[in-house]
Parts: sequence; structure tokens; C-alpha cells
Amino acid sequence: MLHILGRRALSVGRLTALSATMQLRHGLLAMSGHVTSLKVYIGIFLTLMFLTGVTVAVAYVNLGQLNKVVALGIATFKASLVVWYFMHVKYQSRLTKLVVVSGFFFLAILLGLTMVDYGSREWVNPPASLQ
Amino acid sequence: MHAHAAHHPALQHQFQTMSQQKESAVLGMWAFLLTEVLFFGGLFMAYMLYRTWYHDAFVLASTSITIFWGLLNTVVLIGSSLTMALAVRSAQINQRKATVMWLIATMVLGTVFLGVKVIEYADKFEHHHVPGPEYAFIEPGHEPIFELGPHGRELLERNSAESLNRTTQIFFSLYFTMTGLHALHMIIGIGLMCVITWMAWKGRFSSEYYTPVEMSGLYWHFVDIVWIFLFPLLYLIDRS
Amino acid sequence: MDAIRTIPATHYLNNGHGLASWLLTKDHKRIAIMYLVTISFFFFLGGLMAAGIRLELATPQGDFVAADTYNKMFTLHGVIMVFFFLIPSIPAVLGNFLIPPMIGARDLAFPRINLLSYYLYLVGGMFTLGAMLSGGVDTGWTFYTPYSAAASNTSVIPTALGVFIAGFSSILTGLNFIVTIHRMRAPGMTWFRLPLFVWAHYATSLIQVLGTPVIAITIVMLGVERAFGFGIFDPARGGDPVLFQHLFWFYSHPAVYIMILPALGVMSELIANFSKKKIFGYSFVAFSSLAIAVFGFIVWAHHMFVSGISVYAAMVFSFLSFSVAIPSAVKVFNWTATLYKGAISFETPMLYAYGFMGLFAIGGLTGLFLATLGTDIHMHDTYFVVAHFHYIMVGGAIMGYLGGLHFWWPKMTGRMYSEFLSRISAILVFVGFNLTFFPQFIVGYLGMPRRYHAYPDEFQVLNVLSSAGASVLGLGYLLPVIYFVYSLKRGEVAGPNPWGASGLEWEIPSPPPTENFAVIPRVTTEPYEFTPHVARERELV
Amino acid sequence: MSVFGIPIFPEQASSFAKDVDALYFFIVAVSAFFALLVAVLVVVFGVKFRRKHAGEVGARIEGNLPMELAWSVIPAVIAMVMFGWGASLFYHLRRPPAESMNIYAVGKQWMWKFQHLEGQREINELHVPTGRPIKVTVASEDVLHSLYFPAFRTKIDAIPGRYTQLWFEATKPGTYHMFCAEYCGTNHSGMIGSVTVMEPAAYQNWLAGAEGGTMAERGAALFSQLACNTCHLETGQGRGPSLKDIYLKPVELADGSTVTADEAYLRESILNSQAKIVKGFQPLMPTFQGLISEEGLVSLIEHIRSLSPNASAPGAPAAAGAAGAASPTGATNQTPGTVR
Repeated sequence: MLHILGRRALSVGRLTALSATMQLRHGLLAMSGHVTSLKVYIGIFLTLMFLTGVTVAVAYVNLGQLNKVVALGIATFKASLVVWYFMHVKYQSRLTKLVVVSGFFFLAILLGLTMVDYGSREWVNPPASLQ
Repeated sequence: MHAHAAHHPALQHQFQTMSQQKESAVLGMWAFLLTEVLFFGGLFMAYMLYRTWYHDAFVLASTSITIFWGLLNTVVLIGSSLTMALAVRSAQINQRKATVMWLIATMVLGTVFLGVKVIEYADKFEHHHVPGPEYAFIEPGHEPIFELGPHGRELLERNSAESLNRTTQIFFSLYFTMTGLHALHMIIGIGLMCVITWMAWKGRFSSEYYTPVEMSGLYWHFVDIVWIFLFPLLYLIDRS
Repeated sequence: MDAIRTIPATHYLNNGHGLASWLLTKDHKRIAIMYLVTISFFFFLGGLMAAGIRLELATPQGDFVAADTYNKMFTLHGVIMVFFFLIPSIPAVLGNFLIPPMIGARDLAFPRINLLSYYLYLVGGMFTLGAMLSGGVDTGWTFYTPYSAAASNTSVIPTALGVFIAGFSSILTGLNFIVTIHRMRAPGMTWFRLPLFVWAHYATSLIQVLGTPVIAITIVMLGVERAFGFGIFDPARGGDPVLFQHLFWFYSHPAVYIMILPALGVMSELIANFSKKKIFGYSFVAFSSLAIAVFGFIVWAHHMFVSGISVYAAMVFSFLSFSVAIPSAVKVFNWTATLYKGAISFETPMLYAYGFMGLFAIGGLTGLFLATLGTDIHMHDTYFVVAHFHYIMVGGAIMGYLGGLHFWWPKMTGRMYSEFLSRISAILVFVGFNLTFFPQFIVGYLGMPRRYHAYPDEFQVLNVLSSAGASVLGLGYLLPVIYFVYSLKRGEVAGPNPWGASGLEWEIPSPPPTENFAVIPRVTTEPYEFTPHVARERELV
Repeated sequence: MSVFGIPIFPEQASSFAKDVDALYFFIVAVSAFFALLVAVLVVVFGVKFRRKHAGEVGARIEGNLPMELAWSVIPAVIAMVMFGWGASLFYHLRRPPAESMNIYAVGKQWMWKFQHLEGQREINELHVPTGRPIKVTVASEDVLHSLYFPAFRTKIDAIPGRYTQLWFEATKPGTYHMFCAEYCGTNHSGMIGSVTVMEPAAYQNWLAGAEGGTMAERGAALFSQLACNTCHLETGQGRGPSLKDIYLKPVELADGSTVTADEAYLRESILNSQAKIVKGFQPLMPTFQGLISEEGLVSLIEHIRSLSPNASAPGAPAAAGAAGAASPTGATNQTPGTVR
């Protein structure tokens, strides 16, 4: 952060110019949008169907702890396909992509930092390495 | 107004150009979906915690749910995502009738999904799998009313009926809250689409202006994504 | 000079008459005025509750009202002040009014959604009022489980529903601002030419969009638990009541920044304009707003150090909590440096700005005691905490709100208020505030817990001081109502730029026309450019 | 400490009160320095750079990077000092010494109930000796409460469904406040009590006034009253495992994992007996959920503890795990029971 701040303070002019370019770009970008071909849509649909089958099938195979990793991995991949193609993020501005990513970033903060508490509740004694 | 911008009837007064208007709508919709991610995120947090705490109960409760209905609904919902995407595409390329048709197809599939949900809920009501005073997952001393998974017997033996009744209730509380809110989103989506379909029928959209179709599409796909996660999390815990 | 001090023939206030022209308006300025009226109502309602609380605490015995009534009073005080006053105050009134003209736009990106968010706010408020009239609610504004889910027999669900609905109002306002700031800036209005007020609102909006849904879902879970007997947080069903606190504070800690960040934005405007000087280290101040917004999301469990979270989690969160202190400190230092070699004058808004600097500094610094684990164990849930957050929220957010309101009042109404009375009011607020809340630091470290209806005798003197201060503070808050209302008809005509301030909003007439700008301006200068001929001084009475 | 008869500073009556206050004064000093610095600068600038005439504008100063960095980094360093100091003190405050004396506290709407091992029971009053670390294990029968001793500078929430704990070593005889610090409903402020710190001899005298036997004896009575003794034979031949010498010992479970038989585990096993089945035994024990009060529960645990004369008093925050997440072994067990 500080690094960025520092650079910014040093070169007000450059960044101002940069923002001006961004302004310009937003005017040109994405007027009537990208028309995705039927083939892509059908292909994505079939992939999603296939992955649904895989996720059900895998549930019947005992992979131990890996089961939930695989299930969530497939779900995440499916969701990404929907976001990327059906929701046209592929053809959207970087800002939209940033918005999508930040949603999951903040969700990760919520889940991750809460689990910091629950994950260490049973550390009755500090792990040997800390003692 | 800027002189060079062709004054499209759908251009609102606060905007200078159609592209500015559309970009605003897209960003606004995505910001809204961001909100939705965090909204369901709270439920996923609770789910994650209790699944770790009450693993046995979650496995048993998950096995008691019929995969068939969940799978059917997944297919239906992904199908509806396809038809929705095609509706947007038709609007983009000025095919009014196709737009209306695909929108109707989407609504039909959405309704099928809700119908299946009704069947599933009714089943749970009948078997007292709805949390509350009537709740009973397993009658002490009785065989469970659902088919046990491969480890089911073992899980059943190492937990008492009382403790399972207590902790599976958390699973079903989350099940009903998650699927209930998801279904509510679908109902709102279908309502939204009724309006959009009517607008499409009236010829309000064109390759110049189809933002409302696209926005409802984004919403609908998001609802689909939520289900893509709910399906494995609720239906598919450890069937091996 | 008098020639330019006129009220234009048509402006947003007289463009359309009758109730419907207000209730169905899509003009961001009219919506801002409707918010102003409504939140003022809630502010005085919440203030009434505060008066009841301070009256009760004047004696140790708990003899003014019954314990139940007292509990309902502090609950409603908290719920109303947090959700129906502080959170909407600056964004919904000043932000709504000023962001479009500041960035050179005709309106927000989604005027209809703006109106919708006002009505959501109103409906949420009605639910809460309804809950109050139907017997009140006694859970505290934090709604902690299992008390709220199982033990309390008051109107928890209607109140929570009110908060839930108002939450969506907040989300939609934030969403509208984000899109507006991204997409509606006039040509040449680059990110680094934005007034810092806009930066602060952008950061605030991020929190509103990202945080509010989490409390919404938490309320839903609480609601289904209470209404249908679902088990999620209930320990009797194996749930964890501490999970509620995690989810609650994931929103409610960042919510503190929803309340204070816009006030920080107002401060930057006031300090720049009343010292006629560019803000020192503009980009640091701008980025510190974003840093506060983002870091605000990783510190929440410092509200839970004695709630039974793990020792190690407490350490992680304590460490992270200090990260928020740095950008806040940076802001204060930058404002101070801005004053250096400025051309400072002390009209009422600047008095508020000075008051704000002092109170916000104390509020922020006392936060260090609570982020530090060793001391928080003793201070948690005592009056020290109460004093600390009132220094931030009342001393910070409300001082910022009032300062901003005094600064932009001529823009909103076209008229000036009494400078004499407003200065008196600013001084009363500052003195009354310190008298009310400073003793609470002391009584807090002595160990007096918060939410106590009766307390041990030896705390009485400090409590009486606090109650006495509250009456001065109350007077300070009532005065503006009088001179503001008076100014509407009789106030001196202000003209477009009575302060000689910089910023696009001062280049349009006061009150502005409905469309703000007849021609969308083209921006060519940095923010806070003051040149001698631009700085027109208004002679003071 | 008081000024003109107004108290302004609480008594220091525990071994770590001085440490907490030292950290407090350190932060006060830092805060006062920065608050005064800003206040003085703001006032001086306000006077010195007052606008002299209409139309005057401030000097053009954009910013100064070294200064910005200085006032970002210096506060950051000071903050880290506070964090480190606070965290190490906190660690000390949260870990009872191994030789602590046990007292059990149960919060309920709206009173605190205490039990001493020797059998004394008190409501809203607590008697403790000086010079010995005392560990208070805290439970709640209904909603959240928080046990708070300002003079000792410590508090902890009472959470239904699990145990939490705090400890202190009283240093100064006298009577001090005891509060409930977490809002718990109508008579929240009615949960004010007092803690009386006594010289050890006086405390022994006070204990001698106990009626109805020690806590362990009460627990033993309850043990047979609930017919626990019919299965939990000391020989280990009964239908339930022997409880002799199990306290704080590892217990192997049916699913292959191991837990430590601490208060949290014992509590869970009584209330929700099938949560963690001991290896080699059938899940036959009835659930005592709802049949036994929090106070009875702690007596039972105390009885079980007394069957392990060689186990040292717990030195670690055993209760913290009561509602913990999955055990580190990844065991797939049900967690804790609760009393309603």
C-alpha cells in the first residue's frame, strides 16, 4: 500500500493521465456487447451437465477428506464457467472482473478469519512448536 | 444532451450516452450480485462450522435426502440458465419472438424447479424432518425411514438417537434456510421475467437496447450458481 | 457583489409543487431533503431515549423507570441511532445531495433506486417504530443470542425486520454511489480530481455493499430460529451463540466506518475550504479512506475478546485491529498539516471541524486501549467502551454531519442561518459532549458495566456529571432546528458560493436547478484550487 | 484512589492488576502525547495563520512524502509495541497456573452461584483467600453472562452449553465489586455481587462453616442418586468405563481418536453420553440432557476429579475446547451438550 502511495505522490501527473485514459476507454467500451455463438453456449451447457454427472458419481467414491475438496472444486469450476460465459464476464471491463473477484475475496475473509477462531479453540495448550 | 449522441427513447436524462447507461447498469447489477454473494456467504459460514462440528449428523441427514430430486433440479436449473443465455442472445440480435420464447422457456424451467422443491418439502413435512417442535429425525429404537449409506449403520451406532435428533436439526435448519432463500430468489426472478417477457413482446428491446433482459439474465445465472454450490453441499455429503 | 446573491427563479425546491411532486420525486436533491427530515425525526426520537437513560442514571437506585423500561430505552436508543440515524445520516443526506454536483453529473446513476432506498428506509423505520409502540424490544441493539432468540419476550422480530429492510436501503444507496462515481464523472473529472468527500463516500459504499448483506442474513437466521424454532445459534440445539457474534460484528464493525468515513470526508472539505488551502497529501488522505474500508473487514473479533473465542484468534484480531489505527492517524496528521500556512477563518462549519479534530482524536486513541488485549479484558463492556464509541460516533460522525450541514445549508436552501446562534450551538455541542462522555471513561475504568439500570453508589458523582453534560448537549442539538427553520424564510440570501469555496457544487446556483448543470462541465483543474480572485469572503455579522 | 471523595481509579487487588494498569498508563501516555500534539498544533496554526483579509488564500503545499511516511511508520511501530505488550499480558491472564485452586461459578438470570470444593455454596458473593491462584470455571444456565471483577482486572463471558474460565490471585484483603458485564435481560444490573478477599487463615475458618459436605461428596451422592455407580464400576468390569484415575488422562474412543478427559469432555459425556464413546463400550448410557442442573453437573465432575487423586489441577484452559471445532485429529465426533 505504502509503496503505491509513494509512487502516487511522486508522479501525480502520470496517474492523472492514466485516469483520463480510463475515462476515454469507458466511453468506447461495450456498447452493444459481444454476441456469443450458439456453439459456445451449447458447449458450456454440455460441459456443465457432464460435470454435474461427475460430481454425483464422485460422491459415491470414497476419497476421504478429498471428497469435499473435489465436490467444491467442481462446483467452483462450474460456477466459473457460468460467470465467464453465460454472464459474459469474459467480455466485460476489468472493473467488472474486479468486482467478481472481490466478492469472493471478502467471502474468503469472512469464512477464513472466523475459522481462525474455531480452528484454534481446541489448542488447549499451544502447539509444541510454540512452547 | 450531447449533440452527437443519437437520442434513443430509452436514454434516461441523467446519462449522456447509451453506452454510459448500459455500463452503469452492468456495474450496478454486479455490485448487487456482490451483495448477494456475501448474503449467502453468512449461511455458508454457518454450514461450514456445523459440518465440521457435527460431521456424523450431517452425513446422515444428507443421506436422508433423495439425490434424484436434487439432480433433476440441477439439470433443470442449468438448462434454464442456457435458455436465459439464449434469450439474451436473441435480444442482442433483434429476434423478438425468439427472445420471448426463450424467456418463457426459462420461466417454465424455473417453475419446474419450484415444483420439485414443493415435492421435496412436502416429503420432509410428512417425515417430520422440518425443524421445530415436531422434529424427529430418528425415532429411538426404530429403524430410520430413509435408506442408510454405506457407513450409515456405523454412524447410527456410534451416536444416540437423541443426539442425532439434536444435531441433524441444525442441518435441516440450514437446509431449509438455504434452499428457502434460494427458492425465494427464484420466485423473484420469475416475477421479474414476467415483466421482461411482456416488455420483449411489446418490442421494447433491440440490439441497441436490451439491458433489462441482460440484467435479469445476470440475476438468473447467479441464482443458478448458488444452486451449483448448494447441490453438492446438501445432497452429496459422503455417499461412498 | 450583492448582484450575484440572488435566488434563481426556478430551482429544485420550487420545480413542482404538492405532496406528490415530493413523494414521487427522482431528484437526488429532493430525496436528500426527505432523508434530512426523516432522519432528524429519528435523531430526536433516539435523543429522547438518551435523555431517559441519562435521567435514570442520575441516581444509583434505578428509581426513575423500571428495569424493563430502561432496557427497552437503551435498546431503542441504540437501534434508532445506529441504523436509522448514523448510518444514513451523511451518505443519504449530504452524499445524496452533493455527489452528483461534485462530480459534474445531473443525478445519481439510478434515480428510481434512490427513491426506492428512501422508502425502504422509511418502511424499516416504521417497523421499528411499530415494535416500539407494541411494547418495545429489550435485547440491546446487538441482538445477541440466545437472549434474543429464546429468552426475550419482546418484539424482537419486528425490530430485526425493520433493521433488515433498512439494511437494503443502505445497500442500494451504496450501490448507487459506486456506480455513479465510476460512471457519471464529468469529462476531465479524473479520480485524483475528485473531492475527498467523494472518495470517502466511495469507500463507505464499498462497506455498505459488502458488509450489510451479512447482517441481513444473520437477522434472517435469528428470525427463523425465533419464529420457527430452527436451530442455528441456539446452544440447546448444539448451535454456537458465538457464531452469531462473529457474523454480527463482521458487519457491525465495518458499520462503524459507514458512520465515520463520510464524516472524515466532510472534514477534508471543511478544512480545505476554511483554510483556503489544498489538502496536504491528497492521495494519502484519499487512499486512507479505502484502507480504512478494507482493513475494517478484518478486525471484527476485537469485540469478542472475552466472548469465549480462542486465545490465538484473539491475538490475530488484536494485531489486525491496529492496522486500522494507522490510516486514521494519517488523516488527522494530514489535516493538521493542511492548516499550516493556511488562511484560516472560523465560521461555524470550521468550529465543528475543530471540535471534530479533538473529539475524533480522543475517540480514536481510546480505541487503542480496546484493541490491546491486556487492557480490553478489564474494559470490555464497561462505560469506557460506551465513552469511546460515543466519541467516535457522536463526537465524530455527528460533529461531521452538523459541520457539513452548516457548510452546505446555503447550497441546499439558498439562504444563510444566524452565524451568532450557530456558533453558540457549536460551542454548546462541544462543551456538552465532553462533559457528558469524558466522565464515562473514568467510571468505565473504575469498572461500571454498560447497560446497567442501577449501579453502586460510588459511581454517582461521575454519572451526575454525565447527565448534566447531556442536558447541555441536548440544548446544543435543539438550537440548530430553530435557526435552520428560521433561515428558510428569513435567512440572508446566500448566492452560489458564500464561502468562496472550491468545488463544482459551488459553481451552480443556490438552490441548484433540478438538472444541476445546464451544460455538463469540463473539469481542468485539481481539487481545492484557491486563487485570490476565487476566494470571495462573505462579511460576517 | 479518589479525588475530592470521587473515586477515579479502581483498587488493585490481584497479582496482575498492577501489570494491567502499567499497560493502561503506557497507552494513556502515548494517547495524551498525540492528542496534545495535535491539539497544540491545531490551535497554534489556527491563531498564527488566521485569515487576515478577505481573499487571502493559503500557501501552495502539495504534500511531503518523508513526512507522510514518518507519521505512518512511527504510529505503526508504537502500535506494535502495544500489541506485543497487550498480547503477552493477555496470555498470562488467560492461562491459570497449574497449582490453581478451583471454584465453580454458574450464571443464571439473575444471579451468580458459586461452589467451593470444600462444599461452601454462595449466591452473588464469593470468598477467596489471598496468595493462591484461583481458577473459576464458569457456566451459564440460560443466556450469556459475564463474570467481572474490576479490582482483579479480569472478566470472562459465561456461555450456555460450555465452560469458560478465568483466574486471579487476590493480593489484598477487602470486599470488592463483582458484576455481570454481558447484558442478560431485565435484571442485568441486579447481578451485582461482591467478592471478599480474606487472609488464608480467615478463609479456612470461613470454609469450616460449610454444611452438607464437600463438593465431591455432593457429587458422589448425586452419582449414586442417578445410579451412575451401577455401571461405572471402579473395577472396570461394569457396563461403563471405570472413572478412576481418568481425569486429564487421554481416553481412546470407539472411532479411534483420543480425547483428554477434562471438564469439557466429562460435561459432554454426561449430558450427551453418546457423543464420544469410549473404545470397547456400548453406547448404553442415557442422556442426562435436561435432567441435571449446571450446579449438579459441576459437583459430579468434581466427584470424578476426586477419583483421580494423582492428577494435578488443570493448568491449561481446558474449558476452551468445550465447544471447539473438529478436534485436531480430525475426529468425527459430536460436540458438546448443553443444559436447558
